[in-house]
Amino acid sequence: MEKKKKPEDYLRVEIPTDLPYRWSTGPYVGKFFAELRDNGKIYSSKCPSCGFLFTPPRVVCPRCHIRLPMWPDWQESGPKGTILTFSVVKAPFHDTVTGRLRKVPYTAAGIKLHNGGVLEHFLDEKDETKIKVGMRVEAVLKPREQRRGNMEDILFFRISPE
Amino acid sequence: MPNRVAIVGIGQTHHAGHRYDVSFEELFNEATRAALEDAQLTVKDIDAAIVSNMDPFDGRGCVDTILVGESGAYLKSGVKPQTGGTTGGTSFSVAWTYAASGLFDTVLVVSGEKQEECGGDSQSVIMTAVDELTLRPFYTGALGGLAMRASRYIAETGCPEEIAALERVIMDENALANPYAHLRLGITVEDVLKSPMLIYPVRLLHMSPQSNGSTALVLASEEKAKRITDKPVWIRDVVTVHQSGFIRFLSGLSPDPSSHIVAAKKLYERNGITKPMEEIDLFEMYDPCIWEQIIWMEDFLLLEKGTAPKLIEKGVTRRDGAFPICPSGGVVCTNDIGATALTRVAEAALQTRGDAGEHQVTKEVNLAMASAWGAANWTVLSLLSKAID
Amino acid sequence: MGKGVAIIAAAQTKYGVRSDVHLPELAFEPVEEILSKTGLKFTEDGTGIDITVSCCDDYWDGRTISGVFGTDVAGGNLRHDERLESDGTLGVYYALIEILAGHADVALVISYCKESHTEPRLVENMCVEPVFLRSIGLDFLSAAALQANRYLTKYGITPEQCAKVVVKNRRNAKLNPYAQVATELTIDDILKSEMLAYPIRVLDSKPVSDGACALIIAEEDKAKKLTKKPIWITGIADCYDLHYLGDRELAECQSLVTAAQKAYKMAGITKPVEEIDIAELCDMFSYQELLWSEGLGFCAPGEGGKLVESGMTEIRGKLPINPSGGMISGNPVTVGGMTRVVEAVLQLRGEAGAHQIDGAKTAVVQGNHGICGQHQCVIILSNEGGE
Amino acid sequence: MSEELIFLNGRTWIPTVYYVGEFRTKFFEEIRDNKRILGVRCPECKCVYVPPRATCPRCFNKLSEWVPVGNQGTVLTYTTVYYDTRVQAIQPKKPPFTYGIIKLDGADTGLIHFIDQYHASDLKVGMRVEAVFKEQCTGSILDIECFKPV
Repeated sequence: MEKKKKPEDYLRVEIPTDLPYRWSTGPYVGKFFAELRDNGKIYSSKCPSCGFLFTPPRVVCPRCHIRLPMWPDWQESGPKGTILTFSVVKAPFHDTVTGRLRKVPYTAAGIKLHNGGVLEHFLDEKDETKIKVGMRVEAVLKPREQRRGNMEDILFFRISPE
Repeated sequence: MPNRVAIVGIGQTHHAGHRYDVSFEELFNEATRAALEDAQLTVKDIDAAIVSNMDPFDGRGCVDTILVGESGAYLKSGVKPQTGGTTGGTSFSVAWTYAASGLFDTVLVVSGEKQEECGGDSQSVIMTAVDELTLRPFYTGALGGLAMRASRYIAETGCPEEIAALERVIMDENALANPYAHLRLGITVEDVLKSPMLIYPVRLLHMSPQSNGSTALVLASEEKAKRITDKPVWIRDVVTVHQSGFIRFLSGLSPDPSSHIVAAKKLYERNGITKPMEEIDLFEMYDPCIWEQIIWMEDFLLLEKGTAPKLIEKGVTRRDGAFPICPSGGVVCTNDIGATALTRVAEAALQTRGDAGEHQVTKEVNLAMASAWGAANWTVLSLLSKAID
Repeated sequence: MGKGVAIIAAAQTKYGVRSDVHLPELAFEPVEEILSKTGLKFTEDGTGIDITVSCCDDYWDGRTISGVFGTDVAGGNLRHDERLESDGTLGVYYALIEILAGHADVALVISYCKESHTEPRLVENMCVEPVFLRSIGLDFLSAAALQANRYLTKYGITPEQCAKVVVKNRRNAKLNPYAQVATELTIDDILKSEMLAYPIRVLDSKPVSDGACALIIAEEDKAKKLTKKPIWITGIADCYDLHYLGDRELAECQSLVTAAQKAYKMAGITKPVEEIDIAELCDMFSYQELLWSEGLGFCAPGEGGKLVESGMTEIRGKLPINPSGGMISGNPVTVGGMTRVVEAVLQLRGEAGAHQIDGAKTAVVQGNHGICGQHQCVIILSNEGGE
Repeated sequence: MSEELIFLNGRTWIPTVYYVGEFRTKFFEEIRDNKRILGVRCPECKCVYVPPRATCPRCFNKLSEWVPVGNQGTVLTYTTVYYDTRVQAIQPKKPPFTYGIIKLDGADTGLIHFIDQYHASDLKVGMRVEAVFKEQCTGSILDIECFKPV
């Protein structure tokens, strides 16, 4: 029987996919970022028809299919909230933005914000046994001078002392 | 009354962890040839070709145009659907619609994936599927969502881990009988229970593998189908239900029903099915993880929550059971993303025709169902039958 | 065709570099407009929109399964929403196929693309066969230049004749409020503009563009109820050519010829120049309007240059081509073909405003997808008919 | 509008790798070992394809008959590229450079590759060119360095 070939025995052409993007953030998420950066505030918008809360605000309600309110018809939310779901990421993978392996572990959580919708962000706790759905958490922001107008102006959420 | 359409040709490649031996184009061509051969047709008989994959896994865009020479689409019609994991199901639905339109009599649909060409890191590809402005930094991998659903199910129903292990072993037994399946392991319940935990409660052996392969079908309108084959598999209906990625995700415990339930209800209502488990003979489900197979059994078959584990224990889902699920071994044994959902339809059709070989189910199959899952929990649900009406 | 199918409403965004909006917001603009125009809703009871068909592309959008965000815009939540990676004309075709198959009565078709947020040449390089073409850095611009040179050389088409297309279309664009670039140019301006890839210069090619379109397509009975001015699809066909450019005779466009012949046959058109009042073609590059004109049978092969010189294709000529200004005045890829449909609908409804062609009854639209117009789609529209 | 626009920089980086497949590998081996270009012939339409592929796109026959084609050929068309893709170098050569579609002697289809000229006066459709091979072959179409005028 023929000796089994190894992957490197097969001819291949390596050309990475490498595409740059420069995202416009628009009047919804963009304005949310500006308020987060300039005033340290987290805003949500509410569908006037079904009452669903969107954090950050978005253009259209998926259910009612109507345009959602624009600034300034938004409501201030958080910084406190509760954990709705969470996941501790342990397996590294290539971050498509940096092209490098993501540092693990990290915890991502869906946080139901006080007076707002659900925001996905980091949770400052990597031990899953210490995290429970329903726990109260609080947003920790970067100092004003380090904020750039993106999601990472919030450093992470931390579990509030009971 | 829409025009009737039948599956008249079925073909697939071996689905494998690696297909270094062939190019992407040759892989799709293998399945295309197999389906044409099965239908005893040549490429000249084809009016349109629906060609699809999930582009970034293969590092190519516009693959319908790249594959023209290999799919037989030269100087013909066609289009490329892309709906993530659902792609194969969507492509089947699109091909069904083409063949029912009266504009095309014979339609080829070929879907596939050469996942090894993304450099082995499918997580990074899926990272680009989430919102670029607000979600990418916090991406948890495809596993996160599956694990959350499974842990919630366990919390709600008390389903023991042994049930998942048992069902996984049943799938392995099926795969061992299916020469085209990728993972054919010969594992025991013990092996599954001891396999490494990825994210609680999902273990390595619970998850679908990364496969490479392609599947193709030839569809034909009623008159054509009757001339082509004496064993047509008729397409009763196909239902597609998408849902918003944001509302599902951002509402966490969403008040909205899952797209699987909405699709199943619509399919049963349109086809006068009141007792799906009695009226339908088998189900090829898109089960990305064995836990999902258990949970979605209840969703698709409109069962009461927590009843699936008992059915599994009783052997209902086995090849010789009352309601076989994934007699091919399912997605937990084979997952070449673009092809996966089309393979479900192909396998359901083989069973309906009685041509599944060693993994043919014991009972007679008159009505078979196949599902597709992908993107933001999107669903395509297909119903196939032996009889035309 | 088994039954009449008509376009009952059309909407488009203003084209340009739309840094002011995120992609879903751009896509929602024409959808919002078309819903408010028609009063249609996403219902399940057969009184509204049955299916949405979206055309967009993962690499252009920078997002795997780009349709995921499109679902919200497309009204796809818990509904039937289909997503194709192709030019918008193929979306129109698929909506018609859904209707003819009896699977839907009323369809919303949308297409969107934001070219300005990425580097077009890099995206196009992803869309060619990797071992022989991606490896040498080929993209759709350098490929088009190979086609242009072959076409010009084989038939003695001159750069001046190509430039004349640009002069004509950019002038037409001045009459179209949705057009991106509307400038009075001279042939000299074009011939002196920067050379990108011989023989294509900056002004021979379309600018980077963002935009979106929406259409509502319905079966005959519903179309008649929903609008007083349905625009009937009387002929439609698509066709693939081969991928490797060296397999094709690039100076011909076999797939367009095939698609056009099928579409004309379906529409009962035997003398295109006599029977068609207006044509909207995807002129991403100036030579393409000439080459596509030949493929559509407006003149004999190799006569495209003379066709534009004759003045026949001017806005007040016998067969105006691209009175909207064409893609060369700025439309994004994947959207471009659907923009042509929107423009043809406006013309046939008499709603095109300053660039209206009086009395236009029949229009032909051409869309394409892939390298050097590899996948072609031809649509014949008419304001007369219904079967 | 006085509202400031916020942009985010993004990127899609995936380590894609493309397998040539055993069939087409012969094409690259022949270049490496014998500095010779091969095509494949369709048994039905007799068309000789370069680049090679395993299926005749017209007849759909499986192709297996390798035939040597000339290292010289005729330029069907060419373009000299002046633009730079700037952000990342997908272009293996620095502009200005020239692509040509070259119909090699004995082949029925054209191969796209570089022509080592970029002055308009040195280029002509119909001109004869010859392949220049690299010393070190890695199994890529770039093992052909370029084509130069004969």
